[in-house]
Amino acid sequence: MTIGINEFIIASSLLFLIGFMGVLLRRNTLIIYMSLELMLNAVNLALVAFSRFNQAMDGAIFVFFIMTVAAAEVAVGLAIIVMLFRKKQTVSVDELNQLKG
Amino acid sequence: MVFNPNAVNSAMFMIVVLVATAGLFVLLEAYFLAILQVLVYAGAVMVLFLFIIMLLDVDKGDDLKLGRRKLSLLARFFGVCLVAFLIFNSFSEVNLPSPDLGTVGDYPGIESGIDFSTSAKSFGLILFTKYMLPFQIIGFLLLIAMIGVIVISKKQKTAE
Amino acid sequence: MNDLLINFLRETSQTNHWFVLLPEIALALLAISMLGLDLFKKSPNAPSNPASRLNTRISIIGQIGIFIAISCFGSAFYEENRVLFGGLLEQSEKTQFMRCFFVFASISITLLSDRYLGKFKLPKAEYLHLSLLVCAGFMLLVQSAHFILFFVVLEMVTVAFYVLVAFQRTHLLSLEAGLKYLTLGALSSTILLFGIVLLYGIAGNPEMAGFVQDGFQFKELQQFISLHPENLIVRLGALLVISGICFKIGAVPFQIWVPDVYQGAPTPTTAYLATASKAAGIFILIQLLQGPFLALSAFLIPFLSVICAVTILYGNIAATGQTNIKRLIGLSGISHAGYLLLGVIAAISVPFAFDAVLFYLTVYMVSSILAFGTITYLGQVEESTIELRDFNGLLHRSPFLGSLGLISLGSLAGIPPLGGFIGKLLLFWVAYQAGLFFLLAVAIIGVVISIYYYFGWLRAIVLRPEGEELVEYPLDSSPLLLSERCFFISLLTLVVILGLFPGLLLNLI
Amino acid sequence: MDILTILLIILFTPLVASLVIILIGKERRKWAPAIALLGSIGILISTTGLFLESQEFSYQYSWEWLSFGENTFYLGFVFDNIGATMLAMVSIVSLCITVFSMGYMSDDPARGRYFAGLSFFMFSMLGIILSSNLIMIFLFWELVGFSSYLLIGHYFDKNEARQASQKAFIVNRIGDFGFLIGIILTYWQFGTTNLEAIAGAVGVDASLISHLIGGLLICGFIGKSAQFPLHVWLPDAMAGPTPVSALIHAATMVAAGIYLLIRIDCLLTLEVLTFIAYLGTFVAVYAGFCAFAQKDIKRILAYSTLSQLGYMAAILGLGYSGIALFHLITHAFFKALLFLGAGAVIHACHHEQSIDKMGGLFKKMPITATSFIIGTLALCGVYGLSGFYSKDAILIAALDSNFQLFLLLILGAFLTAGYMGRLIWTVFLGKANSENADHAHEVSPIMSGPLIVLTLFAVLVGLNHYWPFGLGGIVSLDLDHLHHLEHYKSMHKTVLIWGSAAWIVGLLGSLLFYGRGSKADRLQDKAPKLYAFLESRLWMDELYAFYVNKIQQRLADILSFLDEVLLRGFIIRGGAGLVGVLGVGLRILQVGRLNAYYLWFFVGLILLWLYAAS
Amino acid sequence: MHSQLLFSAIWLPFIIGVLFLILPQNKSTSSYRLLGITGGFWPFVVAWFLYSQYQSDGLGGYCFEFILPTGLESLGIYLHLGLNGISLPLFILSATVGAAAILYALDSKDARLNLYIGLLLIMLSGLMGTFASIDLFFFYFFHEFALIPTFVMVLIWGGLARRVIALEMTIYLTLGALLSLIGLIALYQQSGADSFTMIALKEALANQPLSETIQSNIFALLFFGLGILVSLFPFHSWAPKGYAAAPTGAAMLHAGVLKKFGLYGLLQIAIPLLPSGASQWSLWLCVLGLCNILIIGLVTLSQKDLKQMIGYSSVMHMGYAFIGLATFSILGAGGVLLLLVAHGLSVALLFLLSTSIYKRFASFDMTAMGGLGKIAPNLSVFYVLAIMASIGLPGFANFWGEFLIFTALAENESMRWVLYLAALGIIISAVYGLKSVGLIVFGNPPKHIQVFENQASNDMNFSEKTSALILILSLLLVGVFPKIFSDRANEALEPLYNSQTISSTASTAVSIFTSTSTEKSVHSDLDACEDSLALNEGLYHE
Repeated sequence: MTIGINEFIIASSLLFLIGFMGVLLRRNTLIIYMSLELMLNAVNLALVAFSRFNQAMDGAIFVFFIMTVAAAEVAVGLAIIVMLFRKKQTVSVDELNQLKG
Repeated sequence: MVFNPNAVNSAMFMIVVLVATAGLFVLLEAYFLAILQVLVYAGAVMVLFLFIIMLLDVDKGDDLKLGRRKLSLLARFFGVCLVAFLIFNSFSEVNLPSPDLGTVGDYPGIESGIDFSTSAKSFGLILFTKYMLPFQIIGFLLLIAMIGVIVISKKQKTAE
Repeated sequence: MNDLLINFLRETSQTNHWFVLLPEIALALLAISMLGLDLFKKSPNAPSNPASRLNTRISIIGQIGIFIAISCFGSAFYEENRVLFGGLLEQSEKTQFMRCFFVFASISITLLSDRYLGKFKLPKAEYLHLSLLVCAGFMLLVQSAHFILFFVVLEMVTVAFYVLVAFQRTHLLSLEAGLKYLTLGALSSTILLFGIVLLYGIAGNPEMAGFVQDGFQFKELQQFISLHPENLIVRLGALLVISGICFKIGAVPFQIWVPDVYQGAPTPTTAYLATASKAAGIFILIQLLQGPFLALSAFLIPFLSVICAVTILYGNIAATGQTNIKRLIGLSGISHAGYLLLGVIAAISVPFAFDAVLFYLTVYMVSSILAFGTITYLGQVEESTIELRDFNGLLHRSPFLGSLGLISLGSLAGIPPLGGFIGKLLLFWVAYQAGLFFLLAVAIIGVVISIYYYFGWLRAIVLRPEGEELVEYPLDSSPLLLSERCFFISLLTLVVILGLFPGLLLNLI
Repeated sequence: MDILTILLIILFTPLVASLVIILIGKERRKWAPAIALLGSIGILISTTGLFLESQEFSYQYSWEWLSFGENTFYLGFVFDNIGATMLAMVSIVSLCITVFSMGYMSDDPARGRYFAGLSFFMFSMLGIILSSNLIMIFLFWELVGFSSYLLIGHYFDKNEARQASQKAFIVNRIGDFGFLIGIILTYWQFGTTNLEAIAGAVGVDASLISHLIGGLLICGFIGKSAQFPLHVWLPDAMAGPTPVSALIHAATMVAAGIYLLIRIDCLLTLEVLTFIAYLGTFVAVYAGFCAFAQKDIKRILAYSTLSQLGYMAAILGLGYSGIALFHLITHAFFKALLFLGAGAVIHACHHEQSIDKMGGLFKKMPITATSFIIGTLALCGVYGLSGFYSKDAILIAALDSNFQLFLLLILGAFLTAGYMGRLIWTVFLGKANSENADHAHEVSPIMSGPLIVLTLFAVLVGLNHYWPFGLGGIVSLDLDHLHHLEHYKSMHKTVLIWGSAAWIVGLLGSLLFYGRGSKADRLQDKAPKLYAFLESRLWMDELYAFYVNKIQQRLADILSFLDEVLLRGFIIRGGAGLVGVLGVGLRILQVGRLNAYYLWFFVGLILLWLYAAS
Repeated sequence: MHSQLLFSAIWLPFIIGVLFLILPQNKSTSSYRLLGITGGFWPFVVAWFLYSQYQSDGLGGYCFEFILPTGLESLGIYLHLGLNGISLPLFILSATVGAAAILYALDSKDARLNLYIGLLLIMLSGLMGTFASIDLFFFYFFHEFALIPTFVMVLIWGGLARRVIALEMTIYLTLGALLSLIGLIALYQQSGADSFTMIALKEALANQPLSETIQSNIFALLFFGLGILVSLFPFHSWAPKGYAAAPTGAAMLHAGVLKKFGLYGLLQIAIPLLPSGASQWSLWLCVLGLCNILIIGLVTLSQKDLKQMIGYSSVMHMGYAFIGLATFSILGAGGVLLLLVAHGLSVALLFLLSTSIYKRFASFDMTAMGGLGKIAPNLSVFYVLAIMASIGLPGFANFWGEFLIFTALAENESMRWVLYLAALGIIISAVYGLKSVGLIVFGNPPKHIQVFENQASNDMNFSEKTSALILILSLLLVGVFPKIFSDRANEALEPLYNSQTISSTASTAVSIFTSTSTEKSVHSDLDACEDSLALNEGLYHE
């Protein structure tokens, strides 16, 4: 069997889904955050595959940007999580329900 | 990674996934991106994650709480399965036309503009020509992230 | 070969007319100068002096300069029908208008933030820096015609917003709001991204008929999609992109963050989110629907209609029982997003609907800023927990603030002769023209329900507290500055004038 | 002066008087009686002037009052024989009553209001008389109702006045309901409401009239003339000042009903006329019985009025509108006389109205008593007095056309004499039965004067051939018709015998039965059940009370409740509540936990996917 | 010049009203008074002056046209003012009621009087604008403009339950306004006139009538939208409560004038422009109108609260107007117009008096009243007259309105059942009207009410009297000489209601004069009769 674009995309989608499940199921903000990164990664995979199969550079360039963006997001996100931890001594989302109703 | 109750283990698995993805990049002949992936993601970002996990000492918590929320978990699991099924279904139905892999040029061909290439050089060329503007913006994005991190995690000052 | 390369570079860079981006660049420079100013402070570590308004002043003056520059000499920064930055940017009269819009919003936010930051002793320079960059980002966002630029700018804005939302970092609610916005925002970005990638992948696929070289470029995408409106991947991609934008404007089912984040975020940030962010989202949505997704409209209209109807109903119904003011504004904002979606859908078939939406956005922006101004100046120590009852008898305690509140809420509720009325009128009108009768009915129900909470709020402002409610809340100790008064009075006048002479604005759009 | 001007003067003199009284202010209210008197005199003078001016009594004038599209409504005057007769009667009677009122109301603090009302009443009444078309009649018809409402409610602090005035107005409105619809249908049927034009049209094609229109139009008559079943207001209306009763019950308001019938005679089909005849006869008898069980002097007279109106209706139903008018005129005078006499008695007895508490007044107030007795005799139809002529004619006509009706009407005549005899014997003979009656003395000349004048009229007005200015043309016409009937002579004899027997038997019988100046009612003692039955008046009032309080009010309350609960409470509040509950439900969705929020996204995405895939 | 005057009747009260809001509160000097009177009476003066100058030869039957662009020209919207025979009476009505309300308010010694008067004046200016607008957009706009002060006044000065009631009122009125707005937009859109002026719409629709379905749909929107504003039967519940809660001036102006917006809209716009749509809804018009008359009439009967009773009675009387409109005849329309004017005046008068009565008894509960005749004779007289006017006593304007409507109903054989039911209303209204008079005026004053010996101090003061007189005299004027409005209205209604479509759809059965051939002979004879009569008319017989 040849590995075509479809296989890559399915792999990417599954990765995306696993990431989503992580976001959905986990209570630890850090792991949720990691799951988000995983989803971005899945997108990257898809992009690279498309770029390769479509013979177009733009996808690969986009990956470059996405990585940077992800890094920046992680930085800000972690900063917020750390501050929250300082305040509440927990990183569980269960405890983060002051804003509701 | 998703089901491991230990945060550190999760992070470790995450690194494995990222490196594996980098491997896939290599398979797709995107060597530059693969290296970036390993360096930036697996290296810097995940180290940051691990660092924070260690710092906050939150690796112990079994936050899945499978026992208590079995039912809702089950429901969600089925939901995920449903989506997975949908994905397979739709993609297998559509069957993206799978083109043959074309050749990969070494560097930008001068005659035909920017040809497809995965070399670092072509990245540089395109980034500094066509994608100059986003590139600059990315710079500002990083600046923002930096300022943000500083603002948020600066030590609390005592009010006068 | 070097020469050839240089030639090539020159050619590809030929379209990089940086001059048209001068306003954005100026804003960015202004933002950096904000940071620079801090360097000259005697003790950079000392908490910024609340009385010091140097940053604010410079920022405002700079922005006003830019505003004047765009609005009066806009043609200098405006090259229509030209390929800019290799197809990354596209300008139109509408985007010019939106640039003014964003600068205007930013000026207002700056003013609001000055008081807020002073009150909570938060660093001004950084806040202003971020908000200026956000403004520049928005301006670029509406002009972008390429998904890469679009995404990067969007992320820049979003990341800045993460920081702005969590800006009051000593405060738990702000942080929590920040985290919520962060994770949900990142999730939505990912979804959006996935949609973009799918579109890119299918559009560039050499096996597809009429495949395009650059699947990110709006125009090329449009060509491709018009050939394949039935393709599942195309549809999926478009849906995912739209849902990512729906998150930004707070449409159901991606509205869930709105009340929480609005409540927890610092008030100026909330105002920014409610006005500029929503405006940008709506604008992008229209551009996408009129551009790349035009061929999909038969497929998207039912979807958007359902979203629109549910959004209107959700926002209004959820707001009825709400007593927390900022949440209330958030929920009512959801319903406004719903009304705007009405215009967005109409815009697919009725050209004038675009103008109507922009008019509505402008009026909504001005009225919202007035409302947020009222909240900021209300003088509660804890703004996240301002309740409806805190407004009791505001008109008697402070006629100025009271009338601010009255006019702004009246406009939001769509009471003539205020601008909001004309806005709604135009929206309904275009919706009728587009034949969206069902949505029109839903919108009417929504407006009627909205009377409940707007009326409750107005009532609180007008009525003198009685009996047990006779708790006088102290007003902000520091009185309103003259400049602030002038600013708000001019906004008030604007709201009224837009109601009486809506043509003034409509001619500009 | 031309006729129109005089007619306008006649019509507006009382209105002006009324307005002047209202406008002169509280301080000068003592001038009110004088102004009203001036008004009345003015009417009389101008009426006389009018009669001198125009001998032929045929005059029409119309104004276009209002016009939409092709529909134009006219208001206008008609001055013909019938109107002239009525005008003469009204102007005389009202002058007498006004004069009498000056005495009667001399100690009433609110006489300004009283006289203004009186003048206004005259204005309305004159308006009816002079109207040439149904719309204008209806206008003034309602105004008559309104002014009677004001006058009946004169003693507004008394509960019975409140009830009575309300009842009078509302019952009249019920009649007007039919009347109004009748007028409107008439308009569409004939394209005009001008009576003359209608009469012309009917003359051309008799098929234009219908039972429906006729039946609806006579509703107005039934209400205003207090015919069964809308008669309930009349006895209650005695709550007003006595001169008002005289004005309303004798001369004007109730007469307006008969007058209307005379006017619209041409519109009534045979069946409707027969119905009127039977109705009138029934009322004549019914009211006669009722009068036996009344103790209030004014209420007895009121029932007597009812009864006499029944006579008029009966004869009209039999087709003799002229005789109805004749009886109307004679009745107006002697009934006014009786009411004013009763008023004098009441005034003398310090507003004591129960006949049981009077007695022996003949000696104390001879003028009043004499005139009252003459009036009674006229009412009973004693030969030579005015009542005789008209009643005689009625009975002859009845005998000629319908024997059953004749018998009943004769019965009515017996009854009339009976209860009137009871009244006279109890009030004037014997000894005073109460302190008030004991202290009674003759009334002042200003009150006895009108009595005397009216007595004269009561005696003489029956001689219709001698009416001045050629009045009563239609009366003579009908009487002549009667005289030329086949068996006129024999019928006349029969009627004469029966009529005389009626009043003699009635008066003597009642004298024997009740005795002189008795303290208690004999009938009540001897046959309490019968008395109670008569007093119940066929339970009509109870029926009305039951309807008003139990049915109408209950229905209103129930509807009000439903309105409040179902519409406001259930739908409106329910809707609001539903929204509120939904709002709370949506707030619950906003749990604040991030995982739940992710779930939103998740569900949203699944839905999207499903939509895209479908 | 005249059109400038017309415009000034709108802006002058507005400016003075704003002045009242801006000027220092809690002061009441004679200059304030003068200012208020100027603002209140200027429209009154202008209205009557324009009445005297009215000549219906303007474009499209409109006089005193005034056009001012406001920046919405691209949408075909201009501030286009003008009066025709239909709007003129209502224009005068609002000026009259406004003058009375403001005069009454000026002397009311209310707390925050300046605010109150300011709001009233603003409301007045909106009212004047509503009826002077030819442009449908501004017609609607001014209506909303006048509504806002109503809400505010209910909120501030409303009775005990003001919160709920003001809310309910607001919601209902907003709903109605929105529905009718959509209807107007639809009308504009479908007509293709590219202009919001009634004149252009009329022309466009005359040239190119809409299809029946569209007409029916648009009419339904307008009917229910405007119906809610006029308190059509199932949507009436805001009105009585709202009026009960509203302060006098607001209740007078709203119940008296502003509410007429809806009927005016149906009369001037909806029915003439959408004749076949209207005829499809005519049964509903009749049935709901009858519900208003009969059901609400009976509900009125069981009211204890004076103001609520007046409120319900006003709801009831609106039923006449609806069934009058359902006749689609010029006669019915004229009747409705007269009824609108009459009802506006009488209900305003009643609200005014009810407040005066309240001042005497400190309660609106009628069962706790009594003996007003002793306490304040003048007030009693006014009250009795006002009630009589509202129950349609001839001599007052209401009579003509009801009479014409009834007459119009009977024109059509198939509509007569409506007449029979509707006319029951005159009994019902008499019952509740007299009941209230009986409870209030008759009897003796309750013990706790302090009655001064000197009646003058109990009775109405000057401004109370004057404002009541203005209203009652106007009622009498129209009642005695309905021609002052009817002729002009007739001219304006003729082209609207005499068009072929209306007459063909509305009258299936025509009166005997024109239909059946068998009665031809009668017809001619009758004509002869009438001719001879006409000869008689106007001739003096010496």
